Amino acid sequence: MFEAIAFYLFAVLTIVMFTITVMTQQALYAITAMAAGMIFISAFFFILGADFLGAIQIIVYTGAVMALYAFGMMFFDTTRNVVEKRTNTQIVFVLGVLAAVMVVAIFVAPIASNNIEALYPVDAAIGNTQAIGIVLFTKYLVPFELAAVMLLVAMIGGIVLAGKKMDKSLTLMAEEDIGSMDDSLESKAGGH
Amino acid sequence: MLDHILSILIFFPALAAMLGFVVTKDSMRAYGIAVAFVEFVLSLWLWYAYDPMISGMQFMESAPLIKSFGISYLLGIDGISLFIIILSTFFTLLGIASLTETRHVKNLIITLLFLEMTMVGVFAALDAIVFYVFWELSLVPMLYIIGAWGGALRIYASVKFFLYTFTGSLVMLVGMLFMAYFYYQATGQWSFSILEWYRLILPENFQLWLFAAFFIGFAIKVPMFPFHTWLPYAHGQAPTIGSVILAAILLKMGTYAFIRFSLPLFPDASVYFMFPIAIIAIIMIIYTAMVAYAQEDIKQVVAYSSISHMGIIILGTFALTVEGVSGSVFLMIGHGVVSGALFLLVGVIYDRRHTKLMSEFGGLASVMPRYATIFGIMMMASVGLPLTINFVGEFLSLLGFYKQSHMITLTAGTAIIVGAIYMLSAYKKAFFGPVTNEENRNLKDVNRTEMLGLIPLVIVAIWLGVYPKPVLEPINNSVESVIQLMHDKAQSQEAKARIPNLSDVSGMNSMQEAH
Amino acid sequence: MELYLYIALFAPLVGSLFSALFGASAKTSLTGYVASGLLFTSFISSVLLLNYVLGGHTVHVEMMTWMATGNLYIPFGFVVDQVSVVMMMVVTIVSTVVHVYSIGYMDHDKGFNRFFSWLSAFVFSMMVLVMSDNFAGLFIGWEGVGLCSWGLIGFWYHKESATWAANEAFIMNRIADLGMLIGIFMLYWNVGSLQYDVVFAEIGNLPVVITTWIGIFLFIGAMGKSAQFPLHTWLADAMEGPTPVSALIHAATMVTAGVYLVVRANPIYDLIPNVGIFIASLGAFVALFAASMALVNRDMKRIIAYSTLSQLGYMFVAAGLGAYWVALFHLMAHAFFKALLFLGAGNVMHAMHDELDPFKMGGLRKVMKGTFVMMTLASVALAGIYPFAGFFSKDLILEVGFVEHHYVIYTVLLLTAGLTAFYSFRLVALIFHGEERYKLFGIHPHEAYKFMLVAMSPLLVLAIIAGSFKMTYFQLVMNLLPATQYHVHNQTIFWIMTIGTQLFVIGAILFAYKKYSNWNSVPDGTSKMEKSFGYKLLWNQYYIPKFYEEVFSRPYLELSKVAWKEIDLKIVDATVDMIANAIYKTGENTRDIQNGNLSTMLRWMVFGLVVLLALAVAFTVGYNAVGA
Amino acid sequence: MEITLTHYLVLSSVLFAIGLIGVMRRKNLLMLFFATEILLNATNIAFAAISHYIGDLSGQMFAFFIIAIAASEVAIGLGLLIVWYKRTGKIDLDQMNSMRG
Repeated sequence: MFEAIAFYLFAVLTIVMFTITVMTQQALYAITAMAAGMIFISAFFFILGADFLGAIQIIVYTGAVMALYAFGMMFFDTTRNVVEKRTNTQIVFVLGVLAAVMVVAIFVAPIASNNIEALYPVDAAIGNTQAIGIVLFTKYLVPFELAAVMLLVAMIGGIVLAGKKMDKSLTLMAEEDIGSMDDSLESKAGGH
Repeated sequence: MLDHILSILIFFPALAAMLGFVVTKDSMRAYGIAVAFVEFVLSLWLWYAYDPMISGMQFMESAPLIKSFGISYLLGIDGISLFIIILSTFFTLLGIASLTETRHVKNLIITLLFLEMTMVGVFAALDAIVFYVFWELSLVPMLYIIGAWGGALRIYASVKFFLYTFTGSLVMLVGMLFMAYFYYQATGQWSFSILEWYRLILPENFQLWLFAAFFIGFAIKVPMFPFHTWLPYAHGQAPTIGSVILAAILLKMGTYAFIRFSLPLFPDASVYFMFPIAIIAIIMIIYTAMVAYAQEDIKQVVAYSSISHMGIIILGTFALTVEGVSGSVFLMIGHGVVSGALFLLVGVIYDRRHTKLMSEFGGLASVMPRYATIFGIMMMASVGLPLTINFVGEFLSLLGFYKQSHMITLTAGTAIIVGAIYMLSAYKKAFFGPVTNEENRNLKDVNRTEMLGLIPLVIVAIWLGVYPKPVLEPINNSVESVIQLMHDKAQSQEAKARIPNLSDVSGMNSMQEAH
Repeated sequence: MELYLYIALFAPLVGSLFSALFGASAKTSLTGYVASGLLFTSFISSVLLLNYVLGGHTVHVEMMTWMATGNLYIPFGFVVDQVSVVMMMVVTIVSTVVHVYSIGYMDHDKGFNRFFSWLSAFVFSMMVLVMSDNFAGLFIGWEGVGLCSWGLIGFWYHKESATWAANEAFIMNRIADLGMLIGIFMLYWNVGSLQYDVVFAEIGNLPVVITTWIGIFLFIGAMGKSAQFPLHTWLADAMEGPTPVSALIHAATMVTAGVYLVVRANPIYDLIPNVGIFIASLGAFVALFAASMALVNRDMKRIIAYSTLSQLGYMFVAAGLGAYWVALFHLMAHAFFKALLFLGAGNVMHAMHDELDPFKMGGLRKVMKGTFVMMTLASVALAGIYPFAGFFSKDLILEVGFVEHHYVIYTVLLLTAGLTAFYSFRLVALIFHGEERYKLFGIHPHEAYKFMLVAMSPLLVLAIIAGSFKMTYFQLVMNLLPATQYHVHNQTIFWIMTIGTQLFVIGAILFAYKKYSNWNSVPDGTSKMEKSFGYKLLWNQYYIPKFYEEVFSRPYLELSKVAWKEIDLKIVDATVDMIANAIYKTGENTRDIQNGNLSTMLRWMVFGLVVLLALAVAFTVGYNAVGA
Repeated sequence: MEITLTHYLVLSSVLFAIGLIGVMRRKNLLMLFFATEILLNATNIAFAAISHYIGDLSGQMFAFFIIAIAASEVAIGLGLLIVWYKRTGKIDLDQMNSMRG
């Protein structure tokens, strides 16, 4: 009984939050609404018994991603409200809804004909995190390592792209300037 | 030497053209004439060595190209293709000899020699793919001639000409591939040689579809009624030499291909489609004649007149009688000579006045008497006066088709009336009446180079009108073998009745109306 | 004998080619003499052939093959038998006279050489027409004659009306030639060959319906060439050409080619009497129709042209009723006096500085004595007064009509005889008698050159004595044409008939003389008679030329313009360009998919996604439905 | 009443639709990134729900990897965005049409 109430409560909240992020003119409202939305999604995970997933969602998504966005937003002058040229919005709505319906139809179809059997049965005995741990490090070990490498690459990429020289973009400068830049760096001791 | 004469005939002009790039600009014309002359002499030697009594293919050459699919470089000529080859070499020689074009003469002559190769190639090829290759190649030089040396709308005209014919030939290619596939199915091994295809008897509905595929390719080239709109533009914009070669030879590829491909390969389909095509032919004859009558530009009159004559040729071809088909082959040569000459004549007046509008001329007969007489002779030939070359062709074609149906021949016969109407009115507007336009008063008469191009054509037009036997006999023998082949291959009863059986010559007086 | 045949045939061609060489250059009278000389040799060889044929045998020679495909074999074959030798005589005599005459007539004309080349070419094609031994050879001559008449009518090509008339003549002949062509095709496919002898032997065992159709189609060809009813307007307009042309072509030779065809193909027409009746009745109608038009016409040459048309009607009546030898005899006699009449008219025209209206002349007998005598005698012969040729040939046709019990045709022909007498003497009276009206216009006429009158004299002699040949001519022609003698059995009716016609004709002549001999005013269209409906009807030739103009030529021109502007450009061409544009347009619209605007690209992406998903769902649902 | 899988799927499809609308509507690139985040989360919910209802952990594993990918994607995305911002001074979507067809 409680589960249903929780589900509907969170469902409504997430939908409202995300519509705000999509519809608002103000960048700040958008980012705050999205962060709230992320939290409510993690709530769903908990409802569904995927506690570890919920935790990860909060930490990674709302924590790291939102932080990054916030940081990014500071950088761009997003204080002014974002005026956007609206073009034939109704196509957008129609397409969106259609796509959603299609996706659902695809998802529902296999389950409705219930011919899928569980590959890794989840038994209530072992805790969710423990079970995830077992599966993660046995079957999905390779993808796990790959994900790790990917994250590392992403991190380095982020640093290079958004490196210290905010005004000088490494990708634009010719080879020799980059060389000369290092010695000028020492001379000026600290960009800005 | 003799058994490779066809390959020499095909590739000699092309090699000479390649060499032509080296020749200096001002001696290019002499070089061109020399090459064309040698080529013409070779083709005359071909005619001399040709034995009219044999009805099959002569001077056969075969070399495997793609063995796995049975595509071989197969050449050979019989009565039907012999004279069109001679006509093409003759016209290239005349064209280059009487060339009054001044812009980039060097490139023009090279393109013409290259065009000559493709023309001779089409008529000598007996392998479907080789035929197709030359068929497509002939479009390219023509595209340049119209595109580079043409009039104001030349780009539009040349692109339209190229694309229109090209799409048609693609459909034809599909037909050929299917035909080869059926041959493979029937006999177990691939072959694209037409002679082997002749021995293949296809079921009726396959024949219909394949006939339709080939028909579209050829109909656009002929050009038949609904597909003819590229011709007035092509002629309107082409330089004189371009129009001459286009009218004299390139239009004949379509009708020649009908006789070489459609008739013998699909006898039942030909009989099945005979009446619809006859209706189209009648529309071609009368409708284009009326359009020609309404023209203001003399070159368009001649262009539409050649469509009208092609209508009679198509009618003769689909008469499916020996007289009809040999008449249409003869008319191809006749029309080539006459329309080629007419375009040369139009070129003569165009070089002087740089306009083709008949309203600009008037009373030229008194200013340029020699020009008027030659134009008069050619006009009378085009109208189909007896003792001229066209009459023999038209008479036989209409005679041939009379056996199939009276009414259609009667309506098609009006060709001689509507033909006379537009030709005479054009002649009257241009030549008779007082000299109204001041510029016409002191125009020079036909000069030596133009005469060089025109006199041989006048001689041929009258000689073949009075004594057509040397040309008509080989054509007749080859056509008899084609008709006999069709009669034996025909399966449906109606086809058997329509196509005369030549073996029982006694059948003459039992020749009641089949229709 | 073959040599003479070839000389008779090719002499005119040589003459024509010789004078064609000088075509462009100025007048050299040499061409005139050479052409006339060659024509004379052709005449001499024809005479030699005549007495050879009179000796009872014919000449048949085959020069070379012309067309030979399949079972068709057409040679250039020539035959000189009774019928063709008569025609050869007529053609050569008249053309020799006309050639000599035109040396004088055309001597001031710039195109003198060109004229002679066309005239000799005409005689050559007429000889081919007459001497050929198969229908295809006949057709060569047929169209060759048409070509030369086009050349000669439009000889003065700077005159707009002349060229228009030339084109009209050629096209109208072409319409008839189509009929003839179809007739030839029918002959070939039913008989297997076009040679006269084979055809006439084989024609018997063809079904009657086919023979009827062949007869009709061949007669259509004859109708066009001899300007019978529906296709007659070109003959009157053909008077635009020089007068010797009218004399040779539109009086003696070309127009009679139609009669020659019917006479030559008599075995065919014998089998189909009902077509014969039709020909006869059409002939009678044309006779009356043309005579009526001649009554009011005010152009000297057109009056004579209408009289030719009317006499042609007579000939077709005779041929239609099966009296072929009578038709041929009238053809011969008529050729002589009609050519004479035309040449006389030519003299008058020259004297009057090309003035044609008889009302503007008058009293020329004092100045042009010779021409006056010749034209009067020719008109007397035309009217058919006793000693002259006309009586023997024309009245014979009346007898044929009477004996064959076609009383309607007989009365029509009798009435036309009267009309002929009236209008020919109206013409003579107006030109030569009465008050010199030409003085009002300041013209001082002079007689033609002496040698021209001498050249015309043989025709005059023949016009008078031609009647006497009737018996020898009948023996000659008897062994080829059906030789039925036409005699009214009881003498009384015979005498009443002949004397009656003579009196009727003489009465008409006197009436014409009384009415027109002392005419003093030039009518300018104001008099009551000219306003009457009948006069206007006849004046405009029953409004037929206007009818043809309105119903045929103008709509054809409009239709052609429509065909070109609307159909060719707007429909056929437009569809082709439309297909090309359609392809071009789709290319154009889809171009903005790659226009770099990310949001549109996103939308297209989502659109693609939706379409794919829809397909996936449709197939799975469809698959299940099919599977279930 | 009992929450069945279809509820979750309906929810995830609604969120997916919102994300899609966001993606298509936004001209500002940053906002566009937000919308992509929403898309990813919508799928996560669906994965989690399905793995819960059919009792199979691989669903959640998948969700994990999606989160990993999302994180790295954001990092790179923002980095690129910053570079783009430096060059053009604006992050409006319509400016980016140098790759025009």
